[in-house]
This record gives sequence, structure tokens and C-alpha cells, in this order.
Amino acid sequence: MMTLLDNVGMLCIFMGLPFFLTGTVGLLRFPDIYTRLHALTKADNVGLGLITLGLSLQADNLFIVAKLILIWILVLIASSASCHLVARSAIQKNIHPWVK
Amino acid sequence: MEQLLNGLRSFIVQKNIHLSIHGHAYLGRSVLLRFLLFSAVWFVLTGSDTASWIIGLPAVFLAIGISHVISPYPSAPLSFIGVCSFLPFFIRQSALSGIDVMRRALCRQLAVNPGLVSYTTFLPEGSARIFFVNTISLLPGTLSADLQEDRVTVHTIDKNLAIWANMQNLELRIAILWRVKLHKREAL
Amino acid sequence: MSYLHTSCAFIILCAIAAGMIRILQGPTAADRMMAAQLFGTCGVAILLLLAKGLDTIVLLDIAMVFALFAALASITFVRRAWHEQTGASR
Amino acid sequence: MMPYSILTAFDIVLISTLLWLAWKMLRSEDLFKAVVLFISFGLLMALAWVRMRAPDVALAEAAIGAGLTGPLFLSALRRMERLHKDERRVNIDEERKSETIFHTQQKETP
Repeated sequence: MMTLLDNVGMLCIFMGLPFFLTGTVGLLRFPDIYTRLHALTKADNVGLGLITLGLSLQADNLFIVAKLILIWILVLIASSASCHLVARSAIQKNIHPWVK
Repeated sequence: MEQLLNGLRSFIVQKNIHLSIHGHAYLGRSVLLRFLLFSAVWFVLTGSDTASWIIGLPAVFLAIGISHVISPYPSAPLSFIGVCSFLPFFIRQSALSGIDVMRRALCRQLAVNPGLVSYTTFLPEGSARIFFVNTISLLPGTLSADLQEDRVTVHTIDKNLAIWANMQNLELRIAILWRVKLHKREAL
Repeated sequence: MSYLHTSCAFIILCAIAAGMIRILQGPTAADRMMAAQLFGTCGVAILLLLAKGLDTIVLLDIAMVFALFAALASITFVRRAWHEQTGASR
Repeated sequence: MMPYSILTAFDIVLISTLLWLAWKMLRSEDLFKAVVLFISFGLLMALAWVRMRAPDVALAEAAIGAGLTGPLFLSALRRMERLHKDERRVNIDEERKSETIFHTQQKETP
């Protein structure tokens, strides 16, 4: 039953996984709030994007594709907005960024 | 590359390539656009179930009302060419940013050299500027940390990146996308 | 039932379990909240994968609720909960 | 055979993380930490409901348990801390008042 599209989709999903893992690694390893925000927003969004892409390629109908893309866009907006809010209030609280 | 960007930027500043936006002229169009957008979202949420529109239609109208209360200034519709050029740019850049973060997190010695950079944006107030600030966070190495009037404080993960050029590039693309003019302040 | 999808979901669940360390030891309140945000994003990914792996399309709706929740929680956090006392000191 | 073993591993990790979270939540001294742990617990609990083939309960858990109660707890926490701050300020004021009274008394006596 596995067609070419399914295989490509599975490849995309596999490519998305390392981004989630490194997002967590970055959250644990990076030295201060701001750098952790970098790891959180960027790595996770790309990982979710790849998984969405992979699942869209494997989806049965266009309807599911639309829903997946809607979910991805929602996550994108939510994470970039909340990342900006957290960084902003960190700056207003005079939390200085970590310097090498 | 940088010179080219600056040239194009001043061209836009001088030549005024944009539609002057007067609130009421666009109101009807913006209501229609929002109606289409929210209906599409509802359609995606519920599927081809026609009975769901009994709740769906009031919800859509409620959403239009709320969104008008929140952002009352209707903006001109996005330019088609802008969307076509911005989407590939955005996808490529966000993929690069993911790879960049991955590389930095997995380096044996942490490859970060963070710092704060202040950038004065020429984008006019409103949705274009907010879009700009939110997009910064998804580009490689940058994170918008604060917005006061037209000064954006950008946190960068590596001070050696070409942040200034990247910001200008992004600003230009967003100006084309939202059909707005990059205006210069008198002070500058 | 596809075991490839469920094993991918399992790997992301391991990422969540590791992220818990940041909640437990995170020096500032924002660090803890960011870890909760990570739970949200990873939860969305797990639900998407399970929706395919277990053949239940309904899970996509739960994923959407997760996505909206992530924004809600962090906005409440910034506007209501995070002030000087829970700031740099803890 | 293969899918069941993967799902079993998934369940084991999920359950142990849930238990750990619940334990840490109950044991934590810091109220804010407990609230964040509660939110994460709600999210993982929703996943557990999904695994128990109850997606409707999972939806309710994600929306009510994590999405509504969490922010409510955060607001309540702030109100509580503000209350505490006010109390402390009242106490300091009283102390200061008594101190000034004490000082004036001292000045008057010699």
C-alpha cells in the first residue's frame, strides 16, 4: 500500500523529529531566558512544520490537509507572539542577557 | 547586495508606491474579507456538515465584530506578488533558523554569543509593523524582544550575524507585501 | 494502525519527559513557563502523529485546542502572574 | 506484535511522567512551580485520555484542565501575592509608627 508519496511524507516526519529533540536540548543547555526562547520557538516550529508537511503528503483528502495547515499556522502565530511577550517583559524587568 | 537593498529602499521611500489608505473607503471590503476568512476557518473546522452553519454563521459574525473592535483600521489587501515572493523567503528562512538553532544546541561548546541590538523601523504603525515584529522571531538568530514606538529591540543569538542587513531585507519585503510606504522620520 | 507514526510520537514524548527538568530546576518563572509551552508544541505534534497512527481524525481538534491553549497560558502568565517577586529572585 | 510494543513503551513513559509530575506538584513549596506543573499535568493527562480511547474527555481535559484552570490559577496566584504584599506593608507601617512614637517619647523624656 505504501506509495511514493507516503514514503516522502514519512521521510519528512523523520526529518522533523531531530528538531523537536534539539529544541529540548537547547532549552536545557542554553544559558539564559532569551537564548532558550530562541531554541523553543525556532526548532519546534520547524519540527512541527516538517511533521505537518509529511502528514499532509500522506493525508486521505484535502480537508485534513487544510486542517493540518491551519493548526501549523495557529501554532506559528501563538509561539511567535508569546515568545515576543515573554522576551518583552523580561527586558522590562531588567533581566540582562547572558554575555560570553 | 546591501547597496542594492538600500537603493530599492530609498526608491520606495521616495516614489510613494502605495495606495493611500483612508479608513472608511476600505471598510466594506475589509468586512467582506474577514467574512470570507472566518467562514473558511469554520469550514475547515467543521467539515462539509451543513447543519453546523446554524452555529457557524453567528460565530462568524461575532468574530467579525470582535476583530473590528480589536483592530479597527482596515488595511489594504496584501499584494499578490508580495505573497508569492514572501512565502518562499519565509519558509526558507525559518528552515534555516531551525537548522541554525540545532547546530548551536548540539555544538560541544555552546556556540552562542548573544546580545541586544536596537533597530529603528521605517514601517508605519499598524498591522505591517506588528507582522514585522512577529516575523523577526522566526528568522535565523534573531528574536524581537521589545517594541517602543518605532524602535525594535532585537535579541540576537550571535553578534557576528549580519543583523542590520537582514532586518532591512525583511522590512523591504514586508513593505511590498502589505503595500505600505517606508516612511522616514524627521529626526533621522 | 501504523507503528512508524506511533514510534515517532514516542520519541517526541521522550523530548517532553526531558523538558520536565527545566520546569523543576528553571531559575526564573519564565523558564518554567517556557517549558510548559514546549509541552504544548510537542503535545500538538504527538496528537497529529497519533491521529494518523491510531486512525482517529478527532485528535486534530484536540491538537487545535492545545495550540490555542499555549498562547492563552503564556499571555496570562505575562500579564497576570510574572511580576517582580517571581522575577529574577526565584 | 511491533505496534503493540511501541504503544506499550509510549504508555509506560506517559504514565511514569504523569506520576512524577503529580508527585513533584504535590511536594513543591513554590506555588508558581506547582501551577506550571499542574498545567503540564493537564496536557499529559489529555494525552493519557487519548490513549484510553476517550478523545471527548481529552478535549475537555485540554480545554478545561489545562487551558482554563491553569490561567485562572495564575491570576489567583497574583492576587494572593498582592494580598500578602499589602499585609506586609501594613505591618511595616505599624512598625514605623511605633518606632516614631518610641523616638518622640525618647526625645521628650530627657
